[in-house]
Amino acid sequence: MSEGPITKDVLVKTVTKILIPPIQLFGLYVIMHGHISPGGGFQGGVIIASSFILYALVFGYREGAHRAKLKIRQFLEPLGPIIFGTIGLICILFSGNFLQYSAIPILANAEIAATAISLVEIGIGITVTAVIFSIFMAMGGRKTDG
Amino acid sequence: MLLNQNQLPILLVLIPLFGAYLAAISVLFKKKINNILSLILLSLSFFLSLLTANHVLTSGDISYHTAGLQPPFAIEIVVDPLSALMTIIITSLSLLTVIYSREFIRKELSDKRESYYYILVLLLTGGLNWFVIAGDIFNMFVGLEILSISSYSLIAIAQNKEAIASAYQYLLMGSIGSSFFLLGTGYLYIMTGTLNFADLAIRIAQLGLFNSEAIFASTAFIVTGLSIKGAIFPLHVWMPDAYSKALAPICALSSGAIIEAAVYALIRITLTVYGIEFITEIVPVKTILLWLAGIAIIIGSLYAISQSNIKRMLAYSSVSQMGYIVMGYGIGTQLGLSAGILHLFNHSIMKACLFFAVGAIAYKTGKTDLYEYEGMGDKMPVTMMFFSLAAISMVGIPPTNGFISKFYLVWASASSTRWIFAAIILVSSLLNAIYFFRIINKAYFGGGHEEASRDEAPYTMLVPIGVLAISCVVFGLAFNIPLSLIEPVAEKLMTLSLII
Amino acid sequence: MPATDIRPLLAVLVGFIACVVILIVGEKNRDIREGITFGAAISKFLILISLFPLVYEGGKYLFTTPELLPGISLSFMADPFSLFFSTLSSMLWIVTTMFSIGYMRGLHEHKQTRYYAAFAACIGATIGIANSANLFTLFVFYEILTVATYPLVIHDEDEESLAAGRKYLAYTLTGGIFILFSLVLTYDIAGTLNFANTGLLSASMASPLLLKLLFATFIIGFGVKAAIMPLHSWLPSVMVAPTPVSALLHCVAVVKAGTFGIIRVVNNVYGIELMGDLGLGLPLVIVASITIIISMLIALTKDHLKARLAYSTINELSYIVLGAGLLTEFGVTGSMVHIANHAFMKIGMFFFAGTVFVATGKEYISEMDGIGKRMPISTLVFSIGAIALTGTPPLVGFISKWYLALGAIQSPHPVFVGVLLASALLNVAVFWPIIYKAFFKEPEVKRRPKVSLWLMIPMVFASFGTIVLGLFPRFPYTPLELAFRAVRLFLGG
Amino acid sequence: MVNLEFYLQHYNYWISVLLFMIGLYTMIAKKNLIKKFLGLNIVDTSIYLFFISMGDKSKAIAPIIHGEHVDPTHYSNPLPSVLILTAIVVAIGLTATALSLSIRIYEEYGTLNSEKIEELW
Repeated sequence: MSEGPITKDVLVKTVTKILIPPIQLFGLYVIMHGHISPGGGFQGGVIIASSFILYALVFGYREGAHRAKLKIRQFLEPLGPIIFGTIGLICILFSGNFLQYSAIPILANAEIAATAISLVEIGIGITVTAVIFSIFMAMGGRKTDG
Repeated sequence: MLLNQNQLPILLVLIPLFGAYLAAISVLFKKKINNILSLILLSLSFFLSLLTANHVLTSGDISYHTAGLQPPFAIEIVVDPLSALMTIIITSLSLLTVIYSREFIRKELSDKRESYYYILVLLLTGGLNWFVIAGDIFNMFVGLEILSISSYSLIAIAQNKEAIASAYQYLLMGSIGSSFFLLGTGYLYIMTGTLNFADLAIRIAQLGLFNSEAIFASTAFIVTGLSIKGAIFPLHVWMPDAYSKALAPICALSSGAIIEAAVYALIRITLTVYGIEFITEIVPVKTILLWLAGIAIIIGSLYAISQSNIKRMLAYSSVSQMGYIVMGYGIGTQLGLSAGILHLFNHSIMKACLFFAVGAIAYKTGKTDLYEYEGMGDKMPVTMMFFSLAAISMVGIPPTNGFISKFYLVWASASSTRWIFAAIILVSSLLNAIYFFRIINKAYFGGGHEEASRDEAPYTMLVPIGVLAISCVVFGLAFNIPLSLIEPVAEKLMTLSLII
Repeated sequence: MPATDIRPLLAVLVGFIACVVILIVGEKNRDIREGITFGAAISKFLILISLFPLVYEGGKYLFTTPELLPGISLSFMADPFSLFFSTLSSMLWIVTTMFSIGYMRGLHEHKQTRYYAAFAACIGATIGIANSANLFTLFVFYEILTVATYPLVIHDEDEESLAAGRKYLAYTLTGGIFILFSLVLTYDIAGTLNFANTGLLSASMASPLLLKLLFATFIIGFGVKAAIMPLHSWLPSVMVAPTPVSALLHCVAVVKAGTFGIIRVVNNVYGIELMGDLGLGLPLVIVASITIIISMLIALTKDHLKARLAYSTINELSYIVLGAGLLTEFGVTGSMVHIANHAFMKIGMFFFAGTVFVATGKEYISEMDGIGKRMPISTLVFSIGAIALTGTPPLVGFISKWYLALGAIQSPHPVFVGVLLASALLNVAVFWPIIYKAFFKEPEVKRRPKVSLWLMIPMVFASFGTIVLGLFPRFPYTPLELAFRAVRLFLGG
Repeated sequence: MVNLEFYLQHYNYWISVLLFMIGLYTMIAKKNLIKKFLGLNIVDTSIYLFFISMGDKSKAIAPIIHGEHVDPTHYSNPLPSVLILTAIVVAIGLTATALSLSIRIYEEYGTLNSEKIEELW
């Protein structure tokens, strides 16, 4: 697999540059609306990851790895589940069941509880983004002749 | 409050599962922390599983609903004595695996893989716990997939090329199993509109679905799927290849917990969802499995005799031992069910001990073949002693737990006048004797008169082996401890009659 | 009401504790190791002796652990029969230990620690069999005995002994599974496994056919160790083991465990009455009679001394089975007392074989011309044993045969007296040539080999027992007295 | 008697079964490990299709509350979709594992042909 950019076509590069912000924005939108409408962390995360994948495809794997460093990805990957677990455990600490938001005094209000769900969704989104991009990088960025 | 005992079941799942993610993060900051971290987390889970068992025995089954909803809408977790026993098996084995792995993995794997290894073990434990205490069939599927994926990876983590190929084979077969399971779930859902075990059972009975082809199909798919996972003959073909090349602690964990959990799920689903009459009279799952088990016991033992690679031999032995468990279940009486599950418990102790011991020998001497074991009794006396103890237990010599299983199984088949199965079990114990005494013979008495220098395995490996070997004897005498967890459930499952 | 006492269990544990301690002490301190063996043997003997007074008066000791299953527990007892067997084994252990020291050191054997440890475990298991108060406990120790004997059988670790070891395991483990099956079936039928004086089964519990089949599996199971033909062929093979092993285990402990089991099954599981109702005695007697005759005929053809002794053992074991199968008071008495009497006679003869091997390296009868002139005392011991085996008064062999013959006459089939007589004649044919060769042929080498006292004392002791028990069979605490008491219990007295 | 209408009405099942069989056939018949795995993915997809199609009904609307009251019977069943979402996520993990394994296999053996791998074992 080549190390450098896959394409030298200016058109592709430019369109990619233009496309990536809307893709990511859309991804964020999907994540944030996860708890009240179709969507959520998984879907949004994949959308954001696709923008990274697109970037890596067009500008090369090395550039992609530079933009989203392995260390950072490795940190972000487990973050979502940990957020998820922590919120769940906080519910248990307030003598509710796992993920029983109503047990937490602040979240007794349904509106605020919804925000808490968003928090979980954001966590999942982060994880999915990192994981999908990592899978892509792990497979595509691998040297096969070495 | 954290100490609220009703919260125990979810913690059993959460601690290892989220512990895995914690391990994944903490390894970024401090290398080599994963061993300690997983040790702490798994000790905690083990302790909690004991607490759970105690709680279940003293104050009845726990039904836990996440998010404070009511079933069938919430994700329900049900812990009865049997699933508590399963979590004890799972957490104790993974705890011992982690203790054992400290030295073993450091030698076998690179540093980077070492940290992945512990993450995967934690994930596997979490998945297994989830799998055995899930109260609805779909969550069971998710647990199954978590444990499967981590077990594929754990088998492939060994640094030899055969391990990867066998892991791929395992992955293909295992995924078909999971797909079948999912499809069976789909059929159940389409017919009943629910996924919760208790609810499923009630609806199948209420809607009179016992003659529905879709329910038949779901039985077939679920049983086949779980049989692949549980290495039930003739769907065991992935196992010998995978075990002969995988790391020894993984073999121990897999043979001691993973396939056991699958068989447990098989028993649990068929008996709670479909009910004993259905699987006896309408779809003769039990009879089919009973005969397959009978064949498996003999064929597995014969294959084991023909192997010279000890890990491969133990894998075939597991095929035969799974047959024991399924046979107990297939006999179809309460006694048979207790016997099968008791053997499930005992087998996980014995087989894990054997795999650990074989791994320790390979660790010290690099020998994995039966014919290289000469003089091993002098070279590694303690390890070999524990190995022999577990091997004797496999043969079923009293006062070990293998004997108790054998006793119970023969009793169960005799009391239901299925003489042929009593004969199969007894003959199989002779076949076991052939291949286990062959190893003991080689190790202690097989030529090699020159005094070999003692070169014992490190303590971190000896302790798990010893604990398991001594448990073989302890539970051979105190078998009423596991039985106290098994029998109430066996009674409940067998009397759970829904065809009215 | 039996007295609760831990001593029956203690006697069992001594053997196993000794086994562990011996393994720890190891090869480096061999004097300490053998001292421990002695200590264990003697303390075990004393523990058992201390149980005598009460049992002799018709009492019984019992020690039970908590129940494992309803009706199943590990429980140990001391009734006349168990005490009879356990005291015999532990007494002869002392003697054999002494002989072992002479034998093992004389031959500079390897792995002596393993040898002594396994020996201790074997005796522990034998006492466990003797003292067990239910079938379950008996079976547990029966299987332990099987496994513990294995290292002794293959002690030489050469091709021949390994083959013998395989054969031994194949036979005894197969026997074990038959017993296990019978045990489970009995439990299923009766709901308990505790021995009862007059039998724990009764005719109402199951169909006669099932009870008969159950009995057959029991006999096949125990018959392996009791070497009933055609299940005997392991016994001559395991004669490759060191001679003390052959002497104690393959003429007292292991094989008698089989016959002990048969007697227990006949009397305490089925009970003489039920046995008679089902007509199970006669088949057993017929099988035993066939074994008695054929084994002696085979023994005639054997040139290897230990092999000949092995076939003679098969013959004598079937006396015991025959006596048990007669189902009469004197028959059972004779069969029990023969357990002890045969032990004294045969152990001396085995000791002779071992002594000859240590002193001259000879194993075959054809090589033993004039051995009596070179080793007079040893050969005398052998001769006394051989004469006793033929049933000549006033030696012990006569006592047991007397009661067996009385039992046969009491029974509906007095024809079996003929078997006993024929067997006595065959015994003469088997052993007389050896005595003749030993005393009346000229040896090739005249030199008298030195025989260590370690070997001599046990031999003389065995002869002493053979004579004294024959002369004074009804002294207090003799085997015969115990046998009478045991039989009285079995008959419901 | 063949009830054609019955079969036509349940065409979604037939498609799902067909896909299932194609996938299974691929898994068994193809030698290439990647193709085998693709077969597995087809099997999975057929199951997803089966699930989703059974949650749907004609002229149903998405089960989203927009404020105005809608008769719940008009909603399509969201639960199968939710389940399948989970199953898909699981399958992604599985696919990633399988593909990384096949990369490693290719590196070690130099081939992805299952028969050749068995020879090189």
